[in-house]
Amino acid sequence: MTETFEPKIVAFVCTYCTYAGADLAGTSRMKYASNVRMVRLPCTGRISPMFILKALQKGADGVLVSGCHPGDCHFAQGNYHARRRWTVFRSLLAFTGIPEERIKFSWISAAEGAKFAELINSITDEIRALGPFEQYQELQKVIETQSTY
Amino acid sequence: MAKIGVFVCHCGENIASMVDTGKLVTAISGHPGVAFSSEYKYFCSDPGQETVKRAIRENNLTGVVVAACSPRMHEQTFRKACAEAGLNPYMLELANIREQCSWVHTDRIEATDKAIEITRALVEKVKRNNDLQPISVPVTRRAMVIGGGVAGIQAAIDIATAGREVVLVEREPSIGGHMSQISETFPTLDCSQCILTPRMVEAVQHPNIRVMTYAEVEEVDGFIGNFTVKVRSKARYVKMETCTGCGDCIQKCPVKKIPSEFECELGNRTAIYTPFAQAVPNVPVIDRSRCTYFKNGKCAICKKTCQIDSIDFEQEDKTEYIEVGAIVVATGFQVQNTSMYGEYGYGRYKDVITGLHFERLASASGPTAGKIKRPSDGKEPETVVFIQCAGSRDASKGVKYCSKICCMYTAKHAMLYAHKVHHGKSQIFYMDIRAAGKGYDEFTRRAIEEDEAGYIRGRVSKLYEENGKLIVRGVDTLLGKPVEVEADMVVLATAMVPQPDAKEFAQRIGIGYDEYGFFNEAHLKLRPVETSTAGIYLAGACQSPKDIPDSVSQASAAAAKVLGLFSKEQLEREPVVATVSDSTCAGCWGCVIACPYNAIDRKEITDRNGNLIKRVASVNPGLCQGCGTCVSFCRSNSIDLAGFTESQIFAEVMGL
Amino acid sequence: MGIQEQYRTDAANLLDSGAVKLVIGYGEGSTPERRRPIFIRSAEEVGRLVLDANCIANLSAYLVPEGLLSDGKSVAVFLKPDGIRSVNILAAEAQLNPEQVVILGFNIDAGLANPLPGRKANEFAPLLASLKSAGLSTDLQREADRLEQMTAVERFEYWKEQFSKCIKCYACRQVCPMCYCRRCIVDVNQPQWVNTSSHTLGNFEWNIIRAYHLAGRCVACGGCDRACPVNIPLRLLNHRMSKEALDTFDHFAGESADQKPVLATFRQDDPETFIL
Amino acid sequence: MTRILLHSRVDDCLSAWRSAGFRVLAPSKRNDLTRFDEVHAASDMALDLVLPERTIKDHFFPQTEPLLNYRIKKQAIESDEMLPPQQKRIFFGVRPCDASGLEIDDALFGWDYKDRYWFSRRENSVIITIACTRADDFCMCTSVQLSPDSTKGSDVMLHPLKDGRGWRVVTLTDRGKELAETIASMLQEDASETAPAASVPVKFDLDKVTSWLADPSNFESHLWKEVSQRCIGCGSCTFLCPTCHCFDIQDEGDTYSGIRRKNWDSCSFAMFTMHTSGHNPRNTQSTRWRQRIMHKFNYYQGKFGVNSCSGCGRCTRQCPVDMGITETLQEITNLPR
Repeated sequence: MTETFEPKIVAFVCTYCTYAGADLAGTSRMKYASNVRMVRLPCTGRISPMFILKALQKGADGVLVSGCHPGDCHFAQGNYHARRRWTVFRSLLAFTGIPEERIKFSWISAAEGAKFAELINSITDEIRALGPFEQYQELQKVIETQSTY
Repeated sequence: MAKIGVFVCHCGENIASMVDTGKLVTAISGHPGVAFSSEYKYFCSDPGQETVKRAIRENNLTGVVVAACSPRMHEQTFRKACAEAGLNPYMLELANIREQCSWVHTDRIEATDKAIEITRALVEKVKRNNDLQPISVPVTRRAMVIGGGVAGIQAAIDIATAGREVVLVEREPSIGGHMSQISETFPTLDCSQCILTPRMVEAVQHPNIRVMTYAEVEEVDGFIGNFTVKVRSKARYVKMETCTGCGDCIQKCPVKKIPSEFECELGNRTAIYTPFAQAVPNVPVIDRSRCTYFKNGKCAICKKTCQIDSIDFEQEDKTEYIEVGAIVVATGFQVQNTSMYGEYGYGRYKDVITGLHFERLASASGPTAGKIKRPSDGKEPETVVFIQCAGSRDASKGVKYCSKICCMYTAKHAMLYAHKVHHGKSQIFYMDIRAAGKGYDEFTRRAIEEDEAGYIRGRVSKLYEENGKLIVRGVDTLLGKPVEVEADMVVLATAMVPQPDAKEFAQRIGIGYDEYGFFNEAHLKLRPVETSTAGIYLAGACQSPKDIPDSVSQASAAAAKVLGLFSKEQLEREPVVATVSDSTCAGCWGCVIACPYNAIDRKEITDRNGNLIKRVASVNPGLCQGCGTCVSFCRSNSIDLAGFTESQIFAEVMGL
Repeated sequence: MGIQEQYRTDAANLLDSGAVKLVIGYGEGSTPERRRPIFIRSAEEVGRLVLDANCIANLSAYLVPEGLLSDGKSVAVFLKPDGIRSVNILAAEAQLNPEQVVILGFNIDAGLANPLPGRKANEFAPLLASLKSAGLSTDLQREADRLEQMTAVERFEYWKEQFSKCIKCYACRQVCPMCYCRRCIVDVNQPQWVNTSSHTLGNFEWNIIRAYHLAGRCVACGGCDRACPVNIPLRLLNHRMSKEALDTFDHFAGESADQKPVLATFRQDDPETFIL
Repeated sequence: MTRILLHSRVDDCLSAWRSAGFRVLAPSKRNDLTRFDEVHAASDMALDLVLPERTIKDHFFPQTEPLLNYRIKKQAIESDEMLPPQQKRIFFGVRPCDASGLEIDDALFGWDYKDRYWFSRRENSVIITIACTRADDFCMCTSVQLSPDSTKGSDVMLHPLKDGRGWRVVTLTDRGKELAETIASMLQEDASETAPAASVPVKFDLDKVTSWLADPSNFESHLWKEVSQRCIGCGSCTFLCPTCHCFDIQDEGDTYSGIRRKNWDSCSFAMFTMHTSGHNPRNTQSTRWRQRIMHKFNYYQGKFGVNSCSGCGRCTRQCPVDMGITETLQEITNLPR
């Protein structure tokens, strides 16, 4: 195996801040790793924990959830609600052995194109270093095969 | 069966140089459900859009994915194109392969792979898009302005002058608010009454404005364009319709020693009274708690005095329900009670007063007819000490925020004092001088340079009385030395705080408030006059401490918002709103609590005979802003958000 | 008079006076140690009521089936403090009117059932406040600590083994007073968020999402844990969630009947240590 | 001629069977759960259990089983069947009730169509049963006309010796005989006395029960509500039952491919009979509990001539609210006639 492992990362972002920040990174022609697939949502308040589990089922090695900074939410409070949910869900995932390093959360505003680009690069590097999330992906593989007896 | 059209845009070279668009088209054309795919240099151009439209018509497409730039760029363009081709505009998704792909990646193979994945996922999403129709809400084109201070008056006049009806509700017997208590205004020193009174009269005489004084808003029901407001008009015991405001009753009223609220208790009023001489409407009210007739059934001198029989002791509070389409909240502020500062001696020493007291002393129509006389003995003070930030910017005892107006009014007070007491000496203890505003810094400079206000940078640590003098002890931090000033009067620049019932009021009408009770705007920077409840706007110091120019500007801004809303009979809204599944909702009301817009109500489900079966949540599409916070709260997945449904997101993720 | 006799008398009085239409309590079970939920509708039957240290089930789940309380009449129920907390949450979440619930409260201490004074949920406020300040179970915390000390990989393996046992019988859900949804998330099939098959992946999703849905709502009655026929230590997941709610948001589930759901509210200064 | 197998020779048997290509499963305890699992040594086994918590049904009719996999293509959907592996297996230390359960379900899985998944596993499996010398409060095989040493469903029967050294081996079927031959050298002739079978009291009168259930007028009896009042509607009794066999078929997958699976389902679940319209013919727990009893002791009997209960008692033993078949059938038995 000489080929380096390229992680698959799914990002769930709000359209008003992080998605716009990503657009800004684009219009500013910043360069970043191509590993992230974005799912655009109106607000972080819309991001349900099930999204994260489904991304993992689809073989994501990492997940990013990102939205507006506290106080900046287009919908006034959506990100405050989201923050509580993340706090709780994140601790639950960690407790069940889904490494915290693979599930990332960030605030990226529409003006933070540079932060977006840097974050994508650093997360990609970090998850690349962690390697594939084989433990979870194994669960999916198991269901694709017939039982052994 | 879905028939999706995929249109891959080159955006000149912007996309095509980094994404192999041919490969993308080939890959996507093999995807289940894709009935048509093509690539073109600029799909956003007229011929490009024509291609899309033709493809929709010729292939009977049920959905469209344009793989091009950000939806924030051209979503509207292509929605319009879809609509023109007879496809519901919400059956469109934009795959962002420019801003989030071709522009940010450097490896053509990687970028192409990513573009294919992005596009596929959105094909999966668009397959589950639904036809959506814009929501149209009828608008009652009448506004209510709550609070008849300068902000409320301004908003009411602006709306009314533009031709819309306004109901202006004020809980005091007269409109005018705090501005009517003020003597002169900074930075021009024009007389407050002189500039305000004409506006008060204009408001009350405006054919489109109905002024309801001595009235309280009790309940707000409904939603943008369709509010029903319950207003209780308190009994005045004086007939509004007939009273001419002659004032005979006031003259004759034997109960004369009631400390006047308007005069900050520096003067007295009678039991039947108007708060001040220029009150609008100029119709007195009877203070039931002080009136002898109401106490023991005797007296009734006012009734006997009144030549047109306008006194009516039988009057009762009247409640009415008023339909309005928009509400401007302009309920103003109060000054903080400063007695918690033991070191300032407020409440202990009569001659320690607040800035508002000083306004009354300086006011030509005030209890001293504009002469500066100290409350204890009516003597003209030779030395006055002003203490700034007496409550503001003090997290431990007062409030954390800056009250914004105190630097200016203290400078004004020093000036007025210098103008009225020529030999007087003023000393101002301050932390910083915040004089940002048109003509403001010049104004404070004038106070220092022309009117010889002595500014001492430092805090006051102690204040006590000695030999008839108030000894003010503090520190001059610029000199690094303690200072002691013998004063005849001390004026505290008290903090502006929300009305004492602000939080309860906010809950009653359904808007947000901060830790202090100032009402929350929808967005501090971009939506500063809107609340998070659509159709309710803010003006003046109920939102945060403000001076008169700011209050008036915000009032006009709020009026503009209201007029914008009233510009059409129907309000058209994006159909990205939540809906509840009645059959599965368990009625836990978590969504009701979580909704930032109070857009979710409790709805009763009854059988044919009207018997209650259950209660479920129900989203008011007029209020819902489409954030989806409720959707991800709902444990039973009983709420969904149009445009971003659970099925759509699921398909998008599973299509990655 | 022992607590059992006393509560039998109380139950009889409540039924006789018409104060309640039903008493939900414990009866003899199929072995000497087992107690089973019983439903007493007349004073003559109160002799079947048993109350001793074996009465550990949280009976509050029997209050929520549709129709039971819709006639406005009251129901008496034997509850330990955990059950009283459940009633508070059910009231806070509008599933019942606490005025209709007459509580025959007791706790179990040193192998004995002792009466708790009070009849309506709000009368137990001081007790619940003291439970909050006493904190969560240290026994559970010790068990949880054992897991916390593992590496993520080990912890994942641990739960993978545990969840692989799950047969999706949903006893955990059915026995839980908080699982009153008309339709559980796992029964949503458009879209099928949770894999319903009882393979380890589906089991993982189910057990995680159930624990999440109980965040700030679980009262640690242990019902799910005991009900689980394949002995998955569900208590640990729930404990972890309770700990998060209490430590981070000062939320002690069921403290009062007007408590707001921890996940439907927020504070602007909620801590955030992990957001980049 | 009687042959015995000594405990000390079990390990030898295991290696002999393994080298003959068998996989051996026996009751064992792993991760706080007792169930049939692959064993490699006698020490892996937990043969002193009255019953493992889970039944051997799991290994013939798994809780979830792939039937086919599919790939969604542009024009068509491709699919491949997924058949169970042809793995030869020995179930060692089965209890007579669990073994009987298999034979009870053979009727269901083979009456009109021979379920390949069930029968290929059945045909590849040898059931070595150990007669029960102990029972607990929940055992009720004798109530359903079986016994602690019933041979139904077994290929080989082991009767524990009184002295506890091992078992007397009785082969019952050709498959059993063949298997015994593979370990002939490990068996020895011995006339040791076997321990008496467990005494399991009869708890209800099956004849009374079946005739009461067969009477259509009892379908709406108030008894159903009374006995099911505390039922919480979980599926644990059905999922732990050695004979319950209801299943659901589900497609699981993403946009591109997926698997069609057969998953256990339970008549206890409210959703079991939910129609798309929202109508639910069994909309209360009492109707669901009635269905379960009726199915086991009336309909199954009517269709296949046998009751769908082997008396293991797990339904009560593991019920979260201490309910179960025994109590209901006792109530029916005690009804005045």
